[in-house]
Amino acid sequence: MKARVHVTLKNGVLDPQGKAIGHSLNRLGFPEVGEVRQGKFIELELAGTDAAAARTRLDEMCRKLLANTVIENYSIEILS
Amino acid sequence: MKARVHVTLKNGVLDPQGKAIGHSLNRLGFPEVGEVRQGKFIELELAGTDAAAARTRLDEMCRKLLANTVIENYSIEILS
Amino acid sequence: MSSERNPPVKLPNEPAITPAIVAEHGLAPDEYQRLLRIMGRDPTLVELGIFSAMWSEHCSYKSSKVWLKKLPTEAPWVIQGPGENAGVIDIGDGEACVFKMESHNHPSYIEPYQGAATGVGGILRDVFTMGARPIANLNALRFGDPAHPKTRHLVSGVVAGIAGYGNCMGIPTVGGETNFHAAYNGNILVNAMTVGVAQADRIFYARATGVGNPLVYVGSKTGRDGIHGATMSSTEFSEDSESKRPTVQVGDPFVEKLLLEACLELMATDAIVAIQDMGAAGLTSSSFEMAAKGDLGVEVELDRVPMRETGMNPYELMLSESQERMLIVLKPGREELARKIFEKWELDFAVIGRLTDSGRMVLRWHGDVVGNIPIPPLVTEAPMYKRPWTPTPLPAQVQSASVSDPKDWKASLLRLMSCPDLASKAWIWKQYDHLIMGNTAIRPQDGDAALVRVPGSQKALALTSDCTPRYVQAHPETGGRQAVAEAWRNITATGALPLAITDNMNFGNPQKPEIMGQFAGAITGMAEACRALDFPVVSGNVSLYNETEGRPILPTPTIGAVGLLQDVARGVGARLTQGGLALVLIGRTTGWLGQSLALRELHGREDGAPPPVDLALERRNGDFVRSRIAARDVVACHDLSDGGLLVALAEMCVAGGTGATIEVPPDAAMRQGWLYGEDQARYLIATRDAAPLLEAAHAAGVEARRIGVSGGDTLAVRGLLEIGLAELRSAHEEWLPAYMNAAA
Amino acid sequence: MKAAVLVFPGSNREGDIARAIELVTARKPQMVWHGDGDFDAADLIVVPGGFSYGDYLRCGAMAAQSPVMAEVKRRAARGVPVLGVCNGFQIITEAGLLPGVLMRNRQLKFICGDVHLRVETGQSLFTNRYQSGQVIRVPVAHAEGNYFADAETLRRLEDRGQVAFRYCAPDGTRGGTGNPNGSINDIAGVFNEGKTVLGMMPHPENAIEPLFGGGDGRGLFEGLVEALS
Ligand SMILES: Nc1ncnc2c1ncn2[C@@H]1O[C@H](COP(=O)(O)OP(=O)(O)O)[C@@H](O)[C@H]1O
Ligand SMILES: [Mg+2]
Repeated sequence: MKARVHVTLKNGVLDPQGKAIGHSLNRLGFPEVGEVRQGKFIELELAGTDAAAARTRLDEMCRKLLANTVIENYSIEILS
Repeated sequence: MKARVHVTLKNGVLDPQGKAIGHSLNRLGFPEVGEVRQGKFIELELAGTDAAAARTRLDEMCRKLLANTVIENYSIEILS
Repeated sequence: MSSERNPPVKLPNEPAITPAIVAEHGLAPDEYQRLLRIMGRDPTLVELGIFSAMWSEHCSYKSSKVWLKKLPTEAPWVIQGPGENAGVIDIGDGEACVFKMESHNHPSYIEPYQGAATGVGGILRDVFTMGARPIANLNALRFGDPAHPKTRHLVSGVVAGIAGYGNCMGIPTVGGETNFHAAYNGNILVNAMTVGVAQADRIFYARATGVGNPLVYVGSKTGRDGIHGATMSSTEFSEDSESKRPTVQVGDPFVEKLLLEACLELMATDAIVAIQDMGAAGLTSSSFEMAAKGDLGVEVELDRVPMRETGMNPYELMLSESQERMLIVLKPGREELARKIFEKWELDFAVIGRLTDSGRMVLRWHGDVVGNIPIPPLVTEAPMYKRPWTPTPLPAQVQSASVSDPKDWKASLLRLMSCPDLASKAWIWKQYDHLIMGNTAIRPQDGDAALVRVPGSQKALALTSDCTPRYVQAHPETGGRQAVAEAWRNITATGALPLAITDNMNFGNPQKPEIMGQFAGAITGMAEACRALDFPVVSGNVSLYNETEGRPILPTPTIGAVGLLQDVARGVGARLTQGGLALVLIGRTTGWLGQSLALRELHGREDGAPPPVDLALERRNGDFVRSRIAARDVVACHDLSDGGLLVALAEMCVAGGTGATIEVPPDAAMRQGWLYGEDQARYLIATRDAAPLLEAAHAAGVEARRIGVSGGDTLAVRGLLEIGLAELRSAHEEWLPAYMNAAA
Repeated sequence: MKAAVLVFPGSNREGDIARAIELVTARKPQMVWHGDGDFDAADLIVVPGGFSYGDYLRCGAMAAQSPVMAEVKRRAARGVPVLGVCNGFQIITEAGLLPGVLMRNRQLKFICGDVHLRVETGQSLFTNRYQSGQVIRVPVAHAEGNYFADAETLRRLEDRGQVAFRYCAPDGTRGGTGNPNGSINDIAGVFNEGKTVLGMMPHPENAIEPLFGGGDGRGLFEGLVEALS
């Protein structure tokens, strides 16, 4: 099974990388770019076939390691 | 308009982060996790309403800044 | 015994060897004929790949070898000269210093971050392979014209890559140099140097011994990275080199840190017979060199190599340049001990073969022999060229009369201090952890060489890298001499005794006689300087074909140098931190403006003969300066190089936050030449009392003269200029950050 | 004082801090491998700097989940003092021993060099050798030292005097170019509520000898010895 986790900064948390990217884009000749936020995503190969069970496990992985829930939100997709 | 760009390492390119994350998950009690790849995504607010034009511009932004096309692939989504 | 009688099996889908495939592998037709003679049959693809890698310029030094032999490599303190992974010198108390410099030019141009990062990773491995713990890194960088559209991106990526790798490894990056010139527009130079310390009687070498001993693979898994990197770095660039991109390797400094610790842990046992990192041409060159050095054969079971991807074949495994891997020959029966150590550090470990007495490299793939090459002829019959060369004539001397004084002296100094070559490189070295390990006594910009304490002792190593490519371009022999002399001087200026150098010869296409002439000239000059200064070459690296569309780089023989100071507390820097000190100029000043930065930056001219290098004078003046530092007569010292006297003084003032006032002597032939000329063998010293220093100089037959005094918060040349330190500092420090932050 | 210094894969300043402790206490600290969930009793637990697990994913995140950190949390709860420096600060923050997070530096670059710090309070195990308001000079070396906490947390930190050090100019003026990474409220180090846990980005262990960057960091170790012996 394949799954994908998206991790994003919570609203209100300053995103220095996103801000810098936005700045750079403006300077590079893309004035149309407004706010930019950067996040990460993680693709995982998982043994097993039970999507619901996998989702529970992934949720645990996110809370334990993949996201810092103090400042980040996460979302889980099962791809196949 | 809102757009989202996903940037991933090309196939075959070593992903040290993904490797370390996979390892950690295994150690933390998630033996079902196989290969892990990490990528980033960037959400952008864009002025304008022409989705096709935006896509062209985003493509340019990716090649110029957002992705390192030597080792990374990118994909563009227009969200709204 | 496997022999010629067992021709290898062909793999499914293996292409026939056509002239096109041979050419793709960079083998000239006569080189291929030589291969056929050695093999006595057509090679398989993997065999062809091995020949191609081993006979590439990068691995075989076929164009440069005849010249490199001219460099002096011996001295009583040299433990290991060129030919091993790194050079080794004795630094007393049973300790040795292990160091080397290596280029990663082409990869860094294609992918600056990863190219530079893996360059650092590679040179670190060269040093810790020998049993040394790295204690310092340096980097010598040459970029194109700042106005060139690619330059900013390259600077940013290269610096981040060096920082990313070195910082994670926990090795301080303590020095380097950074130049800009249009000749590097399509071909930047990234030369990285690592310095390590080992016990002198615990050095590890690559020479394999002991038939039957196991061959062990450790580190990261093998992927399809950089296949044919060695061949790529041995050919010229063309516009379509962008299509060679998949050969880029990605570094994993975290794994390298584990590999370093694991290797040092294993080295502390007595399990190792020989060890060699997998650098250019990966498994091929490492296994080949270990066997060749021991006059042995080797059998490798390629299917046992840890693989990162599925479907990899013998060709890919032999030629992959995946990073963070080592090959070790163990003593018999030590496999489990070694395995435990590598598994503790979470690294791959596999016994992949053994040494044989066949003198052949036999490659097996799931039991079948897929390659079988005799080792000695591949080494002894490797192509070696004495390529035709034409010497570069010495250009005419610049006539002083043809260079008018600047209209505005103050503006001229500000202009020089903020020009790309002289502007502060703090934006770069602040991204490097230069303090970790707690041994950095002289930091970047605070002295001519970095001063790094040898862990656990009072001793310190003085480290620098130097080359003035515009001098080498104008007259290679003088330039080669000057590069060595400046490195020697920079070490001397801290009070340390210069001991040995590593060199990184960056040149254009050696098949052009004028390029080969630059190479020959530079080597000749370097060799003279090394001899005159007792400064042998103990390691080095050659990077040729640094050309784009036929336009070569400036010839750049970078010199990395190491010196020793017995007591770190006796070292001096170049910072002027107090008023009331006498400023004494050591050495002879003629006002040489040819090839000077002043000529280029203030007059737009890049011509003339470079300043001559009188090696006897260098030696006399340097030995004198070192003796006065040892006698505690010197508060601060700076060698004079780019920009001459006034720039050196301005650097001392800015670094130390104290001003100075000097006077142009009435007998100076020409004020501009006196202030900005680049005569060699000179130092500027700050001392509490000039009299004894001048007296000692006189006694030693060294020219010395008091030119001014420190103090205040301006830099003044009586009657010509006065600049506030704050203004001077901004001019010096703002250029690079402003350039890097500007829109592309 | 008996100190334990944790070692994770990728730690690289454990030697620096062990040497600082040894210089001040004349006693080598115990080095504790990350896999060891149990280690000898110690008066002080140090989580050193470096790039544990390569700083991949988030700095300190993987190390925070190691067996040794579970034990550190148990001991910290019993009041055993914990000092986290740089990556160690990131690790103990990820482990929940301190509030807030360390984000990418404002300029997105690794930064190495001396900074000035204002000691916010001389009243703690860690800072008793300094005066409140004293300015000290120590180096930083990090890419993720930009301290952030939400408004509520920040207010609590400030109200309870949990800010240990702030970046400042040489004369003690807060902020401006003295803040090298964009940290909120110029925060360079924070305590837990009981002031038994300190996390800080700067490296006092690299400021213990005048010839090598000055001696302003030495007081922190001397103060600990005094408090814990
Ligand atoms: N790429 C770099 N990495 C680290 N330090 C650098 C780099 N480039 C320049 N520096 C430092 O900046 C200072 C000035 O460099 P340079 O003008 O080449 O010195 P010098 O003329 O004394 O040889 C030196 O301390 C040098 O180590
Ligand atoms: Mg110099």
